[in-house]
Amino acid sequence: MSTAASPAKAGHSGAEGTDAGTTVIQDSTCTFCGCVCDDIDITVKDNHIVDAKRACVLGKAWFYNHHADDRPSCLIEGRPASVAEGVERAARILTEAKYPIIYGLSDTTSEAQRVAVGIGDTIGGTVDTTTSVCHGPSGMAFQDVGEVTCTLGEVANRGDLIIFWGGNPAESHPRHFSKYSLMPKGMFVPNGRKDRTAVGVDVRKTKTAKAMDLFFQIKPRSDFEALWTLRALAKGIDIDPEQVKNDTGIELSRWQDLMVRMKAAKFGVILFGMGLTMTRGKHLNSEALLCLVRDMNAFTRFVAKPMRGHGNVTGADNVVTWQTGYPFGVNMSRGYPRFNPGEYTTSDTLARREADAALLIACDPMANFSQPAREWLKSIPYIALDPKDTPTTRSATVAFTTATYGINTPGTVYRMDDVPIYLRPAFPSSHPSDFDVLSAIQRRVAELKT
Amino acid sequence: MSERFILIPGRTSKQGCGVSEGKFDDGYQNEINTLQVAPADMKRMGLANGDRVRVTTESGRQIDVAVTAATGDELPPGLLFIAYGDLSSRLMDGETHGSGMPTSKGFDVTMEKLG
Amino acid sequence: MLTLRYRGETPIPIEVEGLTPSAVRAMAAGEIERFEIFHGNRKLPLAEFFDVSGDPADARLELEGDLSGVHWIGAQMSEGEIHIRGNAGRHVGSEMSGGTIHVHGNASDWVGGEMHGGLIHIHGNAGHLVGSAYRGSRMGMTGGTVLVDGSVGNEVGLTLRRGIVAVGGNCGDFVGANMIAGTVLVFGQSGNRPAAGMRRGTVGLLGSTPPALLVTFRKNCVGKPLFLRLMLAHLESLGFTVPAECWDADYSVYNGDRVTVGRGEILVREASA
Amino acid sequence: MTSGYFKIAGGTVYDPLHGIDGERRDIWIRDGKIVEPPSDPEVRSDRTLDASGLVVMPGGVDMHCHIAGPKVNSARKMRPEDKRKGEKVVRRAGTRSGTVGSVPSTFATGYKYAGLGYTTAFDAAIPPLAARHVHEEFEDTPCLDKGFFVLMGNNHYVMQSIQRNEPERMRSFIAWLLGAAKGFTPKLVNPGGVEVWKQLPSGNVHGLDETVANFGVTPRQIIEQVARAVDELSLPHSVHIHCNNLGMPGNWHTTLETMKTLGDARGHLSHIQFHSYGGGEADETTFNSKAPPLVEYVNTHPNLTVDVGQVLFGETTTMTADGPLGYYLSNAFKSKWFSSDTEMESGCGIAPIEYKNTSLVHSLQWAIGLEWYLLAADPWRVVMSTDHPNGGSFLAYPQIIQLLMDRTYREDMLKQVHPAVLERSTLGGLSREYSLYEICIITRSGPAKILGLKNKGHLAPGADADITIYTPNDDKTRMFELPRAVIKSGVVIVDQGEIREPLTGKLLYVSPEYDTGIESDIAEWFEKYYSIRFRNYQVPLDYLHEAEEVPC
Repeated sequence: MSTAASPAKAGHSGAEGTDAGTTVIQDSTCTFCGCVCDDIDITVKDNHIVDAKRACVLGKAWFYNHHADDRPSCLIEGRPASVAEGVERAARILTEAKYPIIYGLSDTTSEAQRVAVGIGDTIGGTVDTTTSVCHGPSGMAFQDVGEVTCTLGEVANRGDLIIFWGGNPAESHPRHFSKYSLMPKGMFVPNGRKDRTAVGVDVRKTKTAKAMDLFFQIKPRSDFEALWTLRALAKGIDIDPEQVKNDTGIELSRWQDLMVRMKAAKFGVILFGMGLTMTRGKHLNSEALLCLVRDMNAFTRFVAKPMRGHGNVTGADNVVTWQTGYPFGVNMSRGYPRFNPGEYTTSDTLARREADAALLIACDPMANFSQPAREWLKSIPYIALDPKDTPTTRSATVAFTTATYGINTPGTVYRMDDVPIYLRPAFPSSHPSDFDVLSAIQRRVAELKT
Repeated sequence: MSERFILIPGRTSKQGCGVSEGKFDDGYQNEINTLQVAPADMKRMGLANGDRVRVTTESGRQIDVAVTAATGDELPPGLLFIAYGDLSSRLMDGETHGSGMPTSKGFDVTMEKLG
Repeated sequence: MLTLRYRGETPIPIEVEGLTPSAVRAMAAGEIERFEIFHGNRKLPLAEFFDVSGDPADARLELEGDLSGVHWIGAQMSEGEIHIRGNAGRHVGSEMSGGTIHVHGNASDWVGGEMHGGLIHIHGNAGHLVGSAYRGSRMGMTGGTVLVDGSVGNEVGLTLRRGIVAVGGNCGDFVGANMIAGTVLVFGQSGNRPAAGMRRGTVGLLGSTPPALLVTFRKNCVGKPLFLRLMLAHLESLGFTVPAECWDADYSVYNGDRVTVGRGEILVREASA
Repeated sequence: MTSGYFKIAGGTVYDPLHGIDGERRDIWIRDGKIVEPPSDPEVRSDRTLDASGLVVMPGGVDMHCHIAGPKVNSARKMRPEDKRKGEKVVRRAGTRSGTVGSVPSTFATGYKYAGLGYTTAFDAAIPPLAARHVHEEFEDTPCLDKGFFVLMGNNHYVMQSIQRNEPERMRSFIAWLLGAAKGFTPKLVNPGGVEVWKQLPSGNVHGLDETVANFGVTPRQIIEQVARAVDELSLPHSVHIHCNNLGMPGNWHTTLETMKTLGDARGHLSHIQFHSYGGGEADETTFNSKAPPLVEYVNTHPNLTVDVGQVLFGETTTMTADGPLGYYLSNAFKSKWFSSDTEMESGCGIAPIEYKNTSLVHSLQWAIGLEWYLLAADPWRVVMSTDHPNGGSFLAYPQIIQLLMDRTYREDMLKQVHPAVLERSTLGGLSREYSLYEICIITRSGPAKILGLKNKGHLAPGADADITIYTPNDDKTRMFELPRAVIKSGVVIVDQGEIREPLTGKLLYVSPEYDTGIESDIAEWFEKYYSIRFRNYQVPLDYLHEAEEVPC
């Protein structure tokens, strides 16, 4: 049986010469958000990162706050234990469970994700990722109508009309503007920002909105109506101006002006956020946007891209898909993969009190999930892997403190546009990696199952 | 007396930094435990920064939280904002409408000033 | 008649896919007790959770108890009758091609998902995606009838290709979204964005207060469509209660969804004068 | 004490590379390789598989399929319905579960290929920016040795080198890029056309001499110069070409021009069936087969090889690096559409489709594929493929074999397709039946030779011990869909259709030499236009799982 390669074997030395006990690693990768900036020069001094050149405010917080801490690598019911004891307890919980769930995975390497899906297969569990409460609805929309998209370099080299819809990258993806979408001087937009028109659509006048040339402050929860208005205009259908104003809070004439610009653009881009996926309408909001972008390709080139949040959430989608055929919310209790969002997704299996054990990797449902889901999770045995102390690790039956991917461990991550990028660790950790812990659990559950 | 609002939880860079700095540190805790209110709404409801309010959803979920005036015109009147975290989660229902995604933005809520 | 009394109390999903009248009608009681069902990831004999009595020869199954945690009841069934005396779980009558299912209680999500024929009558409420397509499918329900006396959730009749879905109570958002053809009638109130993306077919919103329609639907005419009277009579003949005020009311006909083919129609009941 | 030998005894052996046509022989295996029988007659094998009465062939080699990488995985993501209704692969001790449909999950892909007796497969279209993704998926695709072709037909650096008339620079770049991605050979997909697609709505090139805007080069120049560079680098395989105008009526002119443009350079034309159409501008009424003249040209030009890209009736998923083609297909079939453009390198289009035997076009596509097999004079230069999953799934290979070996079966099927096929193709008049020897050539020995894999496709000492053992059967579909045993690197991985020991399999790659002086120039260009850093682009050896460099 094929097991994931140990990232360790594939470690690239990124060290670029040391002096006075400091090491500089060039073109290191920040895995905090979906931008996955791989141009960070980090300076390490006795296992602390003292400088992270080109990192944004989120990236600096990421690099400066993941130093080796002295918490125990494993806690069982809050008491320090050896990793081996933790692995044994974890394996027993998972193999005894009748409806175990494996969840999270968006902040770890794809090498670790591959092992986690293998565990789910062996125990007949349900594997889900944070995608289901992020852009899962966009993934469902993709399954209904498809998606026209591209890598971020295409946006940088060609994009002349950039629309940010229902997201606030200025705060959630701070370098997206400068690195990919607005500022870069690209092959067909040599003057960078001057050659691009930036449009914002949101219900709040956010930092992002203020960086736009045009801003459409729509009525809350009217994204679908706004997108439908644009689809109608793209097709040249006459629609009632009063209803448009009423539905969207924006004059029809402004939507018409936007459509003129969209058709005149050479390469249009819509980057959309969770304002669509988390608001009433959810996947059908995303579907409306993907349909609009497809429609636009009858007139010019147009692409869409969901702004993915976590450093390797895109890798989680890819790994779960290539191993099971489905991107998230995959149930294997019958011995083969099944997919059905709303049935096998974690918010549901917890809120409906179906799950009887959980393996949580690099995620914090105890902070982010609905109240009913959190209450049920608290009542079942679960295992948590995280470099940090979180509400989830604090209530875990078995909590592993793991090394931080990209800072302590090498491996592969996938940027929001599916581009795979390799990680160069800065310094070793006293804690095991997610890959190591999960591999040990996989070996043990395989033994217990046979 | 209570008024109707629409509440939007979301990411902020402070909350994002807090995730790395530590979720039990003050920076993160302050960020996720503060409700942003449009200045006009603050004025009308006689609210000052730091005052506490009670927010209740249609399904009866409830939090008590301190308010602060949203900067400039970031929030239109009638809209509330809070950074993702424990409090915003307390207001979420388990229902995902067959999508896997609980409605997590754009809650209909009522807000009343506390004593 | 074969009677299966459910005694389970587990929150873990019980899955009884394949337990159809045609599958069990030739079985001896012992075989039926050994019929394999799933308790989460564990394969178990049916008798672990059900008391079995009676004779399946007439292809009639009675399920008793609160089966809201029991899923795939009547999935793929092609003939016979299933009566559920109590609540039912997810995927009732999924992909069924014939026969009849009655749920004398509430049913969860995906009632009649991608069904091809037969009749499902939910006498209580049902969940989301009644008579709908599963994610990614080119078309949803392709035939048969789903009747729900109570209320239902979102995306009723999603990508419906053929057949009838009738809801006595209210429905959630996106009723009849992406419909290709067929008929969905809602006698209570409707949620937002009805029939979004519909290509052909009919969505009847027959409640007292007409819902807001999308800007891409256009009013065509007002009248008393004969087709609707025939449809209402048909529903009554199936044991579905049609509110009196629906028979002689005027109906506005809206065409759409014009962002797609635009050959569909939404019927909205006008307040009776 | 053990001798380390594994013997396959007394089988009816087919080894066309050495002219062996169904002779009763023993095959000795040691350390994963086929070896000479031990000189000492006393030496016994540790294990002997009695193959008397069974057919023994080298393991199958699929030289053109789509089984890994961003395109394939996007198709998996987009089509849950395809897998929900399809066969399920259930987890067993030692094997993983999976889904099948038209685009199987990785483990299922490996098991299913092995189940048909295939032990080597090459993915035909990988953007090098996604190379790491492919290497990860390959490691989760067991039972097969694997490699991939690197998309270069719309690569900006390649086009700029041609525009500046700097063939040495382009040759060095090609060598560098193959090494950087750990790929196998350059792949040209609609050369030039995909870049135009990126620039214009429904953009494309429609002939070999249209100029690609902003780059000032023509498809003809790209084909000519990349083919020459590949020969100069003496890569094991030739340039691998997906011609312009795929699927368009009348496209045979473009295909013939492409063949002529190659001159005496080596060239492999993939899924040739899709490029053998007569008829006028998108006019279905004139659509017809132009296989015969193209076959005639290939017959008389030994530098050319083809794989067929056979179409089979039913639902499947089309996936291509040919962006404009994906848009065309999704509109023609009114299906969902995925498109993704890769910076500096390539495009990608995916659309679900259904081939119907009631459709004239689909019936002709089916017939044209068969014409190619049945008209080709030299089986060593025509390879069996469905361009999986574009013409159909690789799971249809046994059916194709029966269509080629069993004339009656073929004629029965011909009766069920659109009648006009009889006037518009020569299939009705073709009575040829393939022999097992010829089947062995077009499914293993031929593709191995074309790929330049000296250790594959034959059974002489030194070859990898990849061997498939079939039970003879007049029903060729049955015979080839359920091998008696499949041996990979000397290990029995499939026994009576059951997966036994699913080895991971190795990556086959090349690393041709080049003038390293060019790297600074590449780096400068790269940092200017790519969205990742040059330093993070190249795939180092230590990233790979089991790997074998194929010498140039």
